[in-house]
Amino acid sequence: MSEPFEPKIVAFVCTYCTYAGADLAGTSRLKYAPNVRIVRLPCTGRISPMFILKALQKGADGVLVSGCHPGDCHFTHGNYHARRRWTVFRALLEFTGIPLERVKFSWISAAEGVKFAEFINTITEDIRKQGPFDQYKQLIRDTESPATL
Amino acid sequence: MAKIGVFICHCGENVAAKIDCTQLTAAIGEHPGVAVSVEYKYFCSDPGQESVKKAIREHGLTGVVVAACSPRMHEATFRNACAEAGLNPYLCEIANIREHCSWVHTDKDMATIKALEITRSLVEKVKRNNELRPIEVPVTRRALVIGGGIAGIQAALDIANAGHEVVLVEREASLGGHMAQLSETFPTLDCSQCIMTPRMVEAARHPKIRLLTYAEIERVEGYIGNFKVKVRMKSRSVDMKKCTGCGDCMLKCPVKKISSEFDCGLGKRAAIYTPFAQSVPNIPVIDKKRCTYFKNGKCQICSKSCPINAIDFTIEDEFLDIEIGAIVVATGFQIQNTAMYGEYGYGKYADVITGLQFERLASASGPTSGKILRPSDNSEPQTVVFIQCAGSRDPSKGVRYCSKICCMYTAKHAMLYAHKVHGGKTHIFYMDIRAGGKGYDEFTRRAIEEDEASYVRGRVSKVWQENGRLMVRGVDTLLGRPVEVAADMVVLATAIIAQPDAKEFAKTVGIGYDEYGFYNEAHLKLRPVESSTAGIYLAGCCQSPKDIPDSVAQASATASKVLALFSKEQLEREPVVASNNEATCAGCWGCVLACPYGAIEQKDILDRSGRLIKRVASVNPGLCQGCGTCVTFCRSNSIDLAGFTERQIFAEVMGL
Amino acid sequence: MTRILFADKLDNCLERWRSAGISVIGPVKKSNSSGYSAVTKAAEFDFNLVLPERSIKELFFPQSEPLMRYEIKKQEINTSEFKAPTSERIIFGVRPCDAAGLAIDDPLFGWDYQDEYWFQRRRETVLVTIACTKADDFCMCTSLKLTPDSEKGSDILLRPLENNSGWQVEELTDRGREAFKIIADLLQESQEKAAPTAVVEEKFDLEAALAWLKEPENFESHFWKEISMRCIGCGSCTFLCPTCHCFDIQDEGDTYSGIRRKNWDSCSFALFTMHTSGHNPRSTQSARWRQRIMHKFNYFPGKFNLNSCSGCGRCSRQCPVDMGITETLQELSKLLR
Amino acid sequence: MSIVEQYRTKVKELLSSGQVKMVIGYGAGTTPDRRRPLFMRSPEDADKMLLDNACIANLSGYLVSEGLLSDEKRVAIMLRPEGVRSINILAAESQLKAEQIVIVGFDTAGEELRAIEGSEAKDFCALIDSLKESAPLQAPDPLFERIVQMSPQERFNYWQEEFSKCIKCYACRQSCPMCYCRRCIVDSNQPQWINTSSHTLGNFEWNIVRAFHLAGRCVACGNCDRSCPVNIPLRFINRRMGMEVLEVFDHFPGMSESQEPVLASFKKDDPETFIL
Amino acid sequence: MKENSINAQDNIYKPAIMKVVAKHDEAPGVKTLRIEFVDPVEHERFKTTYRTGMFGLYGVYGEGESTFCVASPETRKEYIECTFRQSGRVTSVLANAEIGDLITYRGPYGNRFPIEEFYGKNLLFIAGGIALPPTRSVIWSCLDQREKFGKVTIVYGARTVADLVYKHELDEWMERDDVELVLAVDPGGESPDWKHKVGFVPTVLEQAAPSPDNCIAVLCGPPIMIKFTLIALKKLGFDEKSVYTTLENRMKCGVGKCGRCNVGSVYICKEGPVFTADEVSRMPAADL
Repeated sequence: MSEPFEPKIVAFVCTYCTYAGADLAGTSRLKYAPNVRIVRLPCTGRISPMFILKALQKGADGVLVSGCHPGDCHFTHGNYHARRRWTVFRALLEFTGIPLERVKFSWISAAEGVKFAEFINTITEDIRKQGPFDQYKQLIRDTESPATL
Repeated sequence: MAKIGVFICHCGENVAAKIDCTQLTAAIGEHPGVAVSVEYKYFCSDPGQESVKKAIREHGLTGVVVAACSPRMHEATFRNACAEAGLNPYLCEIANIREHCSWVHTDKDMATIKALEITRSLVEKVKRNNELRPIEVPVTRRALVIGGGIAGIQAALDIANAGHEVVLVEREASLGGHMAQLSETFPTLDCSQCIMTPRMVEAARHPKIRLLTYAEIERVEGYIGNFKVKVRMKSRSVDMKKCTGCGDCMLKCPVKKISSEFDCGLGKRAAIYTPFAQSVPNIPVIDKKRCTYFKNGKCQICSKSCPINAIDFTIEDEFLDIEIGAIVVATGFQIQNTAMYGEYGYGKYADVITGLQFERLASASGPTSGKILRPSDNSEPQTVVFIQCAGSRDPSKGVRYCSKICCMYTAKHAMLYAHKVHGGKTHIFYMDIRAGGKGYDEFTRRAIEEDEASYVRGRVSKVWQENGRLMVRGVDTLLGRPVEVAADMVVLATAIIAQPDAKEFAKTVGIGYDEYGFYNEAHLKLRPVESSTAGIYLAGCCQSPKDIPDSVAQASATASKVLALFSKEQLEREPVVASNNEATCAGCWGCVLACPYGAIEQKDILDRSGRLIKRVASVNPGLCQGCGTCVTFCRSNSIDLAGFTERQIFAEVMGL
Repeated sequence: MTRILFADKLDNCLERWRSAGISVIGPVKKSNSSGYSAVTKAAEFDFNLVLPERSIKELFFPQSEPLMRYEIKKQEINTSEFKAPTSERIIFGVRPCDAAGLAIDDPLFGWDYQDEYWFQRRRETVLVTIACTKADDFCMCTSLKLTPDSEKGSDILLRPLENNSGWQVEELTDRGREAFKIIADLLQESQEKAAPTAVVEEKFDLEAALAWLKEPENFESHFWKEISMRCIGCGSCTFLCPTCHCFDIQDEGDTYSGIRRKNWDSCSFALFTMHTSGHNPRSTQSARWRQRIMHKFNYFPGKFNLNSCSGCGRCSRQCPVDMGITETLQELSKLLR
Repeated sequence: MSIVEQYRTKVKELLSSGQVKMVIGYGAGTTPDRRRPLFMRSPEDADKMLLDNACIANLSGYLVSEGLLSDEKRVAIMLRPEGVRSINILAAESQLKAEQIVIVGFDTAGEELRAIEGSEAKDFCALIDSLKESAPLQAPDPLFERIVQMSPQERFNYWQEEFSKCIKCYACRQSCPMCYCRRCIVDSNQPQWINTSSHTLGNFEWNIVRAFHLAGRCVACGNCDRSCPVNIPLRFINRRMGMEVLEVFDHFPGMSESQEPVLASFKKDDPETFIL
Repeated sequence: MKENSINAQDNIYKPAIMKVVAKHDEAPGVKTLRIEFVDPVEHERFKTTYRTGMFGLYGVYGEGESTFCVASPETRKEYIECTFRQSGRVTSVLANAEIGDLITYRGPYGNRFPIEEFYGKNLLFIAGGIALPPTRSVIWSCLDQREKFGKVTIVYGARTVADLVYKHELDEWMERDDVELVLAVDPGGESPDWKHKVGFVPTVLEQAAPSPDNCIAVLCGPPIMIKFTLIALKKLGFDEKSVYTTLENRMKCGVGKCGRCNVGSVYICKEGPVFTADEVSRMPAADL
């Protein structure tokens, strides 16, 4: 019972900055929480809100979206588009009661291995504090239960 | 519905120490669709790759997942191996269980579970990977070199000498860059101008090189092999075709007391001028901000004095559109303004100068014709203090990095001074002497031993004026005591910084830059002269501080990259590009607006009688760079990105 | 003298049935929407509704029914089936048109192949219908040759008393009798009069409409385009209809485990009949609306001798653009004259 | 002459002169309080036309029905100001040409029916500008305010309850003028991003994605909300999206046909306080 | 959930699990799978019910089910063969099936070709492109009891040579003395070594001019081909009642409940998929 809750976190990252930043965290042998699973995409511009919803459906307690700092996008402005999209999507999540603590956004460059490691630790702790996303998981469980009427 | 091979690499102990590879191999082997699952010490080794190939052939694999290091390391390796075994290379994915797992986690159980989930999700992805074939695009075999310093000139000459057209663009009125300003060069002490000017002339006269000076890059569009570049030819107000470079105008110009940029403010020039005497081309420009005519509408003395009427005040900026196949960026550097060190008194005391100003003083063609004279009173300084790292390696006020060349040029300055002012004394405050390079350490030893440069290890805390002399207070950390020197001149080894407009320019060209504004190479070790944008290469100090030999070497390296690109008429490009489902496209054009590359065009769908049925989006695979921004924008899910399709990502997430 | 169930005894009835292991469902309005939902206290019933917005269909044919769970292993597929609940239940306060709607769909779900998800629920359910004393502008049972106190499909028919204090009880089937045996002592003999049933005006000439629909040449009549011009192609009429039974079968889950479900589908949707080739036999909204009308009033009667409509009027009542069966049949029954 | 009379005359003239091939307006519905879309093709049809406070549906979605505008002939339509904004968005997204649409404008704001001058979308720019100015001043809806005040958990519960009612009839989508896609994302099954089942999870996904696709495009005409057979307060989600794009990006959808879609454009200094 | 489960035969939506035992590439995007029942009880049920012309729902859990005919004849019931074009979600996955993979099958459903009524008659099979599979089921059902029928003629055409399916069987039929096979490709679809006819099926059929006397025609193909071939058959003197064809429509249940496969009042899944041309002519054309 007293096992600490291990949140499941899915990260959608661009390959040029944050993925490389995570690589740097690795080559620097920084240590961070093992709760995050990275999905590599070419650019933050490719990261659709659908991914976030599906990660939640797959049982994620938290989702992280990360890419290049403004101006650094390998594709020049994929991250600017993404930023607008996220602004709106966040408002939507908030309004429908999906806690924003569970869906985080960040800019992490290829040079920011330390930031990546620290960020994963912080977000993992934050979500650990939040606990499992029971409300959403209940919806998922409901789909798996037999008809009651 | 698939036969996937999973290859789990121990990477020696790098993976195996933190991940139970045997357990992982067994667990993933139980996953539906996994036909073979094996572990091995080093899959990237030859025998490792051979075993992957063998498995592909033996089991008729339809996909491969290598669980190993980052795909940024060995994706290409394993994709090649797959191709050699007859499997389309894009049916291979890399699960990063080293950088993203074994190296960063301490709990073996948790790491093993994570590795399994990472691998499983990529197995699910690879099941949905499609065979992709490289896209062939035509290559315009004409290079653009941006920057007419030594790096740019070298790159241009190398490419031109191989027989390809080069457009060399320099924003100043003359080629030369910083190297033209230098007096002698280390470690040989040969005259900079003597080796530089012939190269400038060679570049200017080369039949394959089109030289555009006093010109700037306005816009870069397109993609590797097919760039469209707009160049702004700033108006010189001098007809380049007519001007013979006689220089009468410069002599006649009444505005003569303009501080010369080339001489770092130590000399003067006119409002119509060439940057320096050996300018290439030797054609003056009118400094419109200073010219009396442009300011007040009166004067025109230069025009009247010109024997061939080459001066034309009505010339406007012109724009050239040039088709380019490859771009070499060699935009160089600036030196940091050291005024932020109030304690050094730069800008306050005339005799506190920068290293580059010292170069001008020491240069035979400089304002003092090579005599070392104090700017304040034109007297010969008897004691000179050199302060190294005046900006470099100083996170608090300057820059964090080492500017790399200052140790060497300071030693050179001490030597030049010793050679010119016999009996003069030099004191050099330094942090470390970094003299790595062929003949470099010998050079600094010579400065100390033969030319009696006095090296003091320590920083200078203050420079002030006292009785017409500059008092330098520092500390000798080796002796552990404060030092005070009375000097006649203080020379600061200022930091090399990126051009002030480097970031803006990077965005114009479409390349990445680091926090300092130096341009990012695609890979620091393995692709040091390529930018992350295909077809754009980096030479010289725009990438990082470096000395002349390094700049020249890098320039030649970019030339070899360009020549490799130009060696074929067609270029094979990564097929990771978007494509549109025309049947479901609603034609809202959001993707067209969202595409950073203008790669999406409108396409009319006509019926047999030529009547317009509907308009849909159509992706030009030659322009598409594969960012996928359009895919996310598309509300009807009509556009998709090969290699990262919606199906693949869906499966990847669902496989986690 | 008739047997009366007084409203104040309803809570006792609920208690009795609950003790007998029977759950009770009835018309309920909550979250701004009405339908048939589980009820534990009599106060939760809303008998004032002319008709709950959502039909009784969802209690027998849920909008999303899990059929089976699958788990794909490397060399085997494990499946386990879901079954309709086996518990007995009483739906109290059914409207006659809803009860009739269920009876209409029975032959369809039993046509050669028995859909146990439907019949299991039908077997376990007692329908206690309350005759209508109110109707609105959309009610059209009489046009379908049914009445506001139709017995079709019901096990018990209740007639509201004039003073609204209870209902006269008419036991129609053995199943109904069984269910009411449990509460027999709570019923009272009384002479209280039943309130008059609602007057529902006959809105169209059904026979004329059916005759028109049977004529093959009318299949391609211009009428269909005209009448369906404002149809926006949503599925609300079909989903609210007590007799519309079309469904889709979908797998949901991740790549190696999930659930196969039977979901409501609608002939209004373009995708409904779309081939993967892109060919769509019913590619226009008018073709889809024609299918809906034809199916209900031509094909279905041809197969089962029943019109697939019980006259509840939900299709018109809830239509965002004020269409519906009433208007269409009204218009086409005029065409013959 | 009443506005109805005035507009009947106008419709007759438009049709009899051949200026338009059709006028889309309102006619009597099944009950006295209902209006239904009316497609007028001959001048006589205008007699069936009604115009009053009950005419609230935004009819602009009919303009993009397949084939209606492909013959380049003009079509007239009766629109309230938000309907004109819809036309602007449809034009901006290349679904129609604004000059092909003749607008018969009216408004019922303030309970009083009034005609609005102008015949093409561009004639309404000043009006729409003023709508943008007054948008933040709209009287708050008590329920909306209550939802905003809720804790995330309460909000989730609120929407869970609301969405659990959803029967996936897609009336919200079909009635929305902005939902013109040939294939809706929910109908795309490779992959099936949105569960088509109408269990609460699938309903949650559908409603979130629907709202997201309308972010910066919704003109708050209320068609979806009114169409919902189970009365889910969809207008609130759309309003929240509208507030966000207005406050953060100063975007008011449907200002003109040259307005850039808010999510397909960007500014380098867009706010990003939430990005860590 | 165990206590909730009901007997397999009770649940009309529960498919049988099948193992892929062979696969074959027929044409670009067209594959044939041979599948076998894993459960002998299911297999027995199939053996007792399957007659040529029936169809089934082939599926993959997680993707769904797709409807197409059983391409193997009623004379060979040890397995099921199906041939399909990779187009939708399910067929895309089925196309990637490997030998040993498990898929699902629900059926056989629908009516059949009344082969007994063909006894003693001449048979004319006409097929176009990917529509050969249903015809092939009848062809083999007849060829496997060849003595019961008169003359057998097969006219098969495809857009291009590559689009011809069952190429190995075409070779076999070509070599048989008791079968007359007429092969054709559309103009422009021929390869340099193409030795057979070039032309559209109706034209080729008219040239072949089979006699309508005591002859049953089985015609399968895309709607446009059917339309013109029927005209050709009429010209040749065939009666619509002796021309059989199969129809297909999108289906979900296969058992007459899901409500989408009807053409007019006719449910393809239960009253079809086999119809005479006469029956088809009485269906509303606009609904096809």
